[in-house]
Amino acid sequence: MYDVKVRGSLIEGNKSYHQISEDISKPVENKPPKWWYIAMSISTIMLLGGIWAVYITISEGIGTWGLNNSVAWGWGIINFVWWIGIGHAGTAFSIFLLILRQKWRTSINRAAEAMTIFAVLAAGLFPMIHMGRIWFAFYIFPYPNTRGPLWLNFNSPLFWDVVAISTYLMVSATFWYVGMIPDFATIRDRAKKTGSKIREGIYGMMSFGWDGSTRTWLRYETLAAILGGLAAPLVISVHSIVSMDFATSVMPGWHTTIFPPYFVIGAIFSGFGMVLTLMIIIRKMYKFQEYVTKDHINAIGRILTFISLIMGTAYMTEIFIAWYSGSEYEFYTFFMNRITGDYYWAFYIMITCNAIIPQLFWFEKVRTNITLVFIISIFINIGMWFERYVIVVTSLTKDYLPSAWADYSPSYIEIMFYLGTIGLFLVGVLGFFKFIPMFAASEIKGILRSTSEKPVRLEDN
Amino acid sequence: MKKYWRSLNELQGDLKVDSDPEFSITGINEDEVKGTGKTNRRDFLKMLGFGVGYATLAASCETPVHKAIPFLIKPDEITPGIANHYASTFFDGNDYCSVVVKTREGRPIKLEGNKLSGLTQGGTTARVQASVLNLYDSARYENPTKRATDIKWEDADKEIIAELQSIAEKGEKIVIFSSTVISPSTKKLFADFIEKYPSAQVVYYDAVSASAILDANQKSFGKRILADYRFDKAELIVSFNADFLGNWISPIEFTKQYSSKRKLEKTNPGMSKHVQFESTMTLTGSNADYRIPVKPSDEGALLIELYNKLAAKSGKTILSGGNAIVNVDSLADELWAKKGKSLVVCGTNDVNNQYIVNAINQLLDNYGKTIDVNSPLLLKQGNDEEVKAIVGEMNAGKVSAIFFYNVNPAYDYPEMDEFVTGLNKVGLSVSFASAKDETSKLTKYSLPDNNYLESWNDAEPKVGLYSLGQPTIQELFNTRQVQDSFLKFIGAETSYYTYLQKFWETEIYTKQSGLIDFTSFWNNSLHNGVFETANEAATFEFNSDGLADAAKNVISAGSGIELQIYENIGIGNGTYANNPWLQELPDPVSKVCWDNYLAVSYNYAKEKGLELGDLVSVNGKFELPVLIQPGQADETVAIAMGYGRTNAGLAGDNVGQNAFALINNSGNNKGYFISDVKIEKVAGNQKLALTQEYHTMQGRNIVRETSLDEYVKNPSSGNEAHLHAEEHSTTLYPKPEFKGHHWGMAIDLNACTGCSACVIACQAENNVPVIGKEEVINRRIMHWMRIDRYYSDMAGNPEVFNMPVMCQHCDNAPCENVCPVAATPHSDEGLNQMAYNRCIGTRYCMNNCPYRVRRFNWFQFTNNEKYSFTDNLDLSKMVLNPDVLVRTRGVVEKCTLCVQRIQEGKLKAKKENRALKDGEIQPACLQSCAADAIIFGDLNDKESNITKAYDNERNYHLLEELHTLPSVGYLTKVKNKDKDDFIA
Amino acid sequence: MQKNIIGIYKDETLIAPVINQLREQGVEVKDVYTPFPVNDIIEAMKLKTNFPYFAFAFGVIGFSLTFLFLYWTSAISYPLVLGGKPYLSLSFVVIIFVMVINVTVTGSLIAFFVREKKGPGTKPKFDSEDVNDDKFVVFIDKTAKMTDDDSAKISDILRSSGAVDVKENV
Amino acid sequence: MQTKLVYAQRINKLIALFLLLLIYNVSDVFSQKTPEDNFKTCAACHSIGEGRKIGPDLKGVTERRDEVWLIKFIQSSQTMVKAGDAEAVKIFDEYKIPMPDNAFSEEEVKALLNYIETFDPNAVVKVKKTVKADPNFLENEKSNLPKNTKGLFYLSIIILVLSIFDLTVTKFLKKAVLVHVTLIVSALFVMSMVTYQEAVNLGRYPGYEPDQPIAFSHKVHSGENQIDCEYCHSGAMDSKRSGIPSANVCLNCHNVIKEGANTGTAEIAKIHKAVEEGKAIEWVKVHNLPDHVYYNHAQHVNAGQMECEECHGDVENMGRLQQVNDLSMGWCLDCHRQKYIDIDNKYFGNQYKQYHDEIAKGMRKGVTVSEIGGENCGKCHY
Repeated sequence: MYDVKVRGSLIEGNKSYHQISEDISKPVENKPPKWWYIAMSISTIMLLGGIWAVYITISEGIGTWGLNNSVAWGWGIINFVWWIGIGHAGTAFSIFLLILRQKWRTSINRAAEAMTIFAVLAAGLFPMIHMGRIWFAFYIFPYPNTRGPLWLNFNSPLFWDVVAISTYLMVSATFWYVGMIPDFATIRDRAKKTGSKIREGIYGMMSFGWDGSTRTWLRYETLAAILGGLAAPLVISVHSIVSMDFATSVMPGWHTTIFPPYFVIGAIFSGFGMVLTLMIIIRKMYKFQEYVTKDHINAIGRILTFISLIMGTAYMTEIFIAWYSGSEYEFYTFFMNRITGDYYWAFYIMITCNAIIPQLFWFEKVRTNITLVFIISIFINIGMWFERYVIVVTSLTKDYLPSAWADYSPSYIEIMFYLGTIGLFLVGVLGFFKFIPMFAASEIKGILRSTSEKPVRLEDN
Repeated sequence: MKKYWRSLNELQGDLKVDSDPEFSITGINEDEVKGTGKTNRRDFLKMLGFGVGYATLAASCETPVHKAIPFLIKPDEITPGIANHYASTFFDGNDYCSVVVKTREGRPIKLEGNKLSGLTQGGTTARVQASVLNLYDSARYENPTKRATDIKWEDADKEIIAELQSIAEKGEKIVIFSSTVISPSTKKLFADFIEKYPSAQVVYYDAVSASAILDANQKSFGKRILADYRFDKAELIVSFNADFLGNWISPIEFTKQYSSKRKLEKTNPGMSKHVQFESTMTLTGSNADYRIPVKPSDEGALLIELYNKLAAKSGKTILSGGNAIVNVDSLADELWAKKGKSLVVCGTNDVNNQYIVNAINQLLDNYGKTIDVNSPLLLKQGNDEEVKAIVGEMNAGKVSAIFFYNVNPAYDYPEMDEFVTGLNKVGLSVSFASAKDETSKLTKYSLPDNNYLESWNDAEPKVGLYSLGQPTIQELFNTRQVQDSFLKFIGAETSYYTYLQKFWETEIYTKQSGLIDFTSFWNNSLHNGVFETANEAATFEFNSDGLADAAKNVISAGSGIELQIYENIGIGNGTYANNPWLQELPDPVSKVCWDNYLAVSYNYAKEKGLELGDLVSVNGKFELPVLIQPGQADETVAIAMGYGRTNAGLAGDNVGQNAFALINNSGNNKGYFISDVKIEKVAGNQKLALTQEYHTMQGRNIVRETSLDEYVKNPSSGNEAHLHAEEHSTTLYPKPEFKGHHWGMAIDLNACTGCSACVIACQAENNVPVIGKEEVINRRIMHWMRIDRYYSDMAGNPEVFNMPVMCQHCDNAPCENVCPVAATPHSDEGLNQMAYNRCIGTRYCMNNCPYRVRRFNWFQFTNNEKYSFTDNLDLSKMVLNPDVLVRTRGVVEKCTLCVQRIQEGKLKAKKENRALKDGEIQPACLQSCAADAIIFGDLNDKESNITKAYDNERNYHLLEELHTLPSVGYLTKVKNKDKDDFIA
Repeated sequence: MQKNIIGIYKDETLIAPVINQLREQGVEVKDVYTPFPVNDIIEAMKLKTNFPYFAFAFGVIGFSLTFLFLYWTSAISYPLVLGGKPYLSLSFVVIIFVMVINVTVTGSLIAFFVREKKGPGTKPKFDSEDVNDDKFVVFIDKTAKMTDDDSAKISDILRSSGAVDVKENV
Repeated sequence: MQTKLVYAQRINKLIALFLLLLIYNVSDVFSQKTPEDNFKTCAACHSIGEGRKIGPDLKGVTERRDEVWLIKFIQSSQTMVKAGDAEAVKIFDEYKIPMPDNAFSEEEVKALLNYIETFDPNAVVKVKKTVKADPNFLENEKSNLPKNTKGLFYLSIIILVLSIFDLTVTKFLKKAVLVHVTLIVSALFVMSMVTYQEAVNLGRYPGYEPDQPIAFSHKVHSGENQIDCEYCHSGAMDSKRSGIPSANVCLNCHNVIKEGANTGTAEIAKIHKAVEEGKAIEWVKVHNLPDHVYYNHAQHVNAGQMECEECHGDVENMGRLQQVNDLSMGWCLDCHRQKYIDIDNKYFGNQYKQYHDEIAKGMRKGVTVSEIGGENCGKCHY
């Protein structure tokens, strides 16, 4: 049985079931606050900027980016991996905690999964726009054709990416949506009471005619279990596959067996970072302290401490192997072009943000100081971006033949595009704030009895 | 395409004025229908042959209409789709090369070396390879003009002849201001002209002059000749500032000879030893076994020193004035030991130095052995003194008519301002420049000459060695070849073609006895392109009287910073400034393109705090960016000539600065170095277009080298890593096997001089686009074949290693694995294929290629105003090779080992129902190589040269430890160098 | 017109005993509508599902289809030599793995909605009474042979067990 | 110059060849062997009383020359020329074009001469009348255009809309959700199939038969007159392009034949006009491959020993030339996978040992193109 003493209480303010429905449905039913409009317009502008950058890229050519013959992948792929990493948190979060029967997931997984969806969407854009001839992008699908038929190279990690990421998007989307159905039903019923036809119509449509029948609940639970059980290995495989984009190639600094686990952990790390950022915002902006309690933050903090230790170890291992392997190319990449050399700053930003700063979470005080946690979570996001920057850029700029070494710096088009995807992400998230119940009400109700010290209050007053 | 053909149909109208039926372009006439008419491959309308004009409406879903325009009358020798080859001759007043012109549907698209020539033996240079693009140069004059307004040929002729006659009557001076002419018939024509107008005089003017050598030989032998050097006979080559592999006199010939002596066969390994004294790092210097940086002004003293050392040995009188900047004792000993098997050359245009060099060679009695004075070269005939005199007379108003043939003094004469003022005083000035240049802008008349691919011509590059040039295309524009103009001036009715034939009939046909009638002799020499006769030996007496004075007058102890003005590989003396291929050809040593720069030594840069690209002003004349050139002698700087053209055209205008302005013209001979140069750092930094930014091998064994005696001891010395890799090569998968052919290539790093002819040849063959300075700076150069150049260290006087790198066609290609759409699979013949139309441009393959040989079309380089160098204008598009696809934006491309040539060769064999011969298929790079450094063939053929090369202990593969199993091998570089440098 | 008896509760913990109690009376509870899954109720109702077997079947299908497709395309239909690898290379494992998950998930989803006859816009079989908010509803068929006092008895049991409200004949 | 001579000789050869062809295509009349029929052969070059054509006017030839000489000459003019018969050489020099040998017996020649002697011009006119013009001689009976499936597409759209509408609103079909679903699904299926087909056919034009500047009929030339493809498309054997005949090739025959059965003089005149004006004839290209495909006729026709028909279809019976196959990559590869190469070509002698052995052992019938790399990209794309 759940022990409140250890984890602390997950829902405060001695809620009643009805109260929970009330709280969670409110943002959907009321007009959004002023800050929401401001945020929305800002992120829309960013999004438009991104669209413009994409237009330029497609009409003029990839040459508008800062790439060259030696560094053929730049920000495009860095951001792709970064976003995918973030995209991992959501599902990883809800799934692993679901499997581990961690009850405190309930008030976070909805938001985390929403984040996943938008992050993966943003991520998916990069490899697409990154193509030289995007108008032939459909070549990448193995469809029957009259060229022989000419199929694909199924050994190519890029094709693995396509399969894995589309599957991942599909699975997490369904997982997310299935989770929302009962809450839609709640909103539908409430709408019926208040008599707002439109909302009733829409959410009625979306709730798939949900009635809390126990039979349905049984199957529903089973389905959730299956999805979870399948999504767990998927999450791991997807980022392993992304890592194989690098690991299966011959470039020094890429061609290592440590990459899959290292990337998966990294992904979860960045993901949790972003979850923190997001949850703290929700908590603050929507006054949800009672659902996202200090103890939630605390729990995430503990996990991050551990993961950041793993990250640190991974970095150390890489560097050690680079020396121990005796491969002069590996050695050069790590010692002359990461630890020292033109890109040392990126390397040290990475180390500091990922391996050192999170160590502050050892202290209870830090873990429970929301502002601090927020700042650190931002640092983690930055650090993880730089990790990808270090991996991609340093290996490509100086690889095997010094004659071909070339430096790399992004063009403003690339930067615009990146900001654009951030805009896309924010628009998505804000939309989520407005139109979708931010917590899995039914699940919270489910754990209410077992996770609060006081007995559940059944009478509303 | 369609537009282009149309434009030529329009052209047809203008060309009707050409009355000569031989060149008639007005379709055909009745008797041609019956087949009795004259056929001529030069008939342009016919050339327009089966050019499938695409009037495609691809955008709409309508069936695009493709027009197929057949010949009106198909000439017998042309089959649409099959290339014709015509032997011809390339000579631009500077370089000579006997070439074979490859034409498709009547368009010359590629030049190849003519193996039959005894002089060039099938070798070419970058400039020769690129010259085909000049034919389609948009800067060419399209009509004769008078004061920049078009004029009819007839009128021009009438006016000019009238003026000439009046001038001749007055007995005023007429000058033919010409570059070196090696065409005997043209010389005859000049003679005829002088006969007609006795007051006429021909002056030979070389922008890059060898006048001093001629003068020196005058002094030493009483003959103003240019001896032919035999680097293939010399075992010890000592060169003072002579870039004989790059630009000096006859680079192709010398490269052939040199590399033949540098190649190693396992039985009795031996190679020549090469010592180079020079101030700036030239291509030749970079290949030397010993390279000693010296100031230009020290050269004289050094020569005297060397002479004295040798004189002492032979008991001759010692000269005064020697001083040992460098200790040359052991060099002298070695030379003495190699008496008659050594060769000392000097590239400095100073008669005293040259005289002493002659004396040294005389002491070593190299004459008749390694120096052939019997059948001298005729490639440089310029006489600096005469030229100076003429310019003087021009200013004095003594010259009333002047004709410029193949020269551009307004740009490259040292005191160009003085020249221009002089020119303005001349009443009748005519320029025959075929393309825009500075001089023709100033002359009264401009009577554009044909491109050499449109003209008849003959040449005698070396006494007794003749070659013919024939037109391979009808004049593109309303131009007329110079000789025809002169024939008009002397009132002759014949065309130069007949004149030429008559000349050969009388002069040259008589020299031979093999063929009984002239027609067959003519056809034969036309077919071969060359004709050689033995010429009787003459006696030469060396006259050493002047030596003492020479020693006295030798320039020594120059002061301050000394500036060397040198010729670079691509642009040369500036004639080709408007050739985008050459502009984008990275300099073999500095790897800079699209610019000239001030090369400074490492120490100088350190003390003056100069960085790469910092702008400095040179003598206050102009500003140039700085390049730190390892191997540059201290207290010296260098600038390449040929840049800073102002009226060259789209590509050539205002690229770099004109270094000719600095040449010292005070002496009898142009001095290509000057002392006391003022160099001030000015504000600003100009990015140089470098194709290689890291210059050392970082201790990786990329280019593997050994020394000769090491090699003799152990053939695989320096190549141990190969053995190691072979032993430790293991794989999960079965080794790929090839049932049919398995193409492979090997490159002998010892033979390769890095002259970069292959780079341009590849560009011409494979329609590689030119992308311009900006994109080169962005490190996006498109060359399929690049030549990596590594210094042993960045400071002081490093050793230099050249390594041509193209796609290695790995059997375990990393690029193939990662392409999601399988756009680059492996062929059954071991080629790494690239299907452009399948590529979606993920660029994963580029990332994963450890050799970085894959190129991406970052922009649309075709039909794009922004890249209007080669593939934008209809005219310049005519040079494209129809067998190779022009790549679109967003696809990756790379070396294909000239798969189109492979397929062609295979098909030829099949058609003739025979097996493929080894060496029958020649990729463009191999064909163009003057050093024969590249070997190509079938690795499954156990007899083939490539297999032999692979069995050679020197053979290794680039980055073989990655187990990519490349199909390109490299043979280790062997330097003929002792452990302890025998020169201080 | 089918008649039913419903008992409305506010405390889910009371329901499981009622179900058992009713079963002793020989009355089977047809269904219980709750705002969130309550395991005790599920156990009490003795509900089972064979959903996992479906999932497994889908998995097997996914595996075989993917493998056959990959093998056919790259070894039979148009074999290409890529990087000196054999036509049937190990790396297919990756794609197969992911595709198995893909097919299984899709399959299970479809199975779920088909089985539940739910889809966009379908009307709930039973709504109102705030079952999606905070009410728990025990739902009992009033079968034909069921007399009025039977139903009355049932209502009593419900009431006595703490139902806030009991409705008949809805 | 040398080339001139070669050229002249070639033209003569061509014309001679053409004449021989004429003989062959009237070979059917040899059965009757009436002098009138035999004279058709001569009529190609000779007229009687209508002046000089390629050969001299034969009016009164029997007076001009003695019979024995004539017989010899008609049977084989060239042998006489070679033999150096003064007369023969003189004629040959005058007319340049050699008169082909005729397989006539002495009797036939005598009869022929007799026919010439007693020749009545109207007879010829009669002959001409017998040939009747066919107004739509250019039309092909069979079209290879892909089926137009647009109608089907619209139909299925209607079905889709209707069934959805009925399902949601009208409920015309009660309790028949399955019917609706099946309708919707099948409609969607059809639509997607049609779309796919249309997409596939983008840029492919099977059945393409454009109008040409000259109403040229392959049926007439290669069908009825049995002219060999490579006589006009001479490039096919040794070039990547089979080539469209240049005007002079047309003229080899149409110098003589100035009038066609179907179009009269109108069309043939165009050739002469083009030649006189020196303007090339702009034919419309029928078989177009994309730029990125390298196709070589010699490889297929010469080395691969393929027949033209295998790709170009039954040209002999086409009026206006028509593209038969879709020329898609798949179409190429199908052939590459089935067709056996000419393994006996000495070129393969020192390679593919394994295949040679297997054939020797009888383990395989032949080697397909794809087995020697016929599926490699680099074979057609570079």
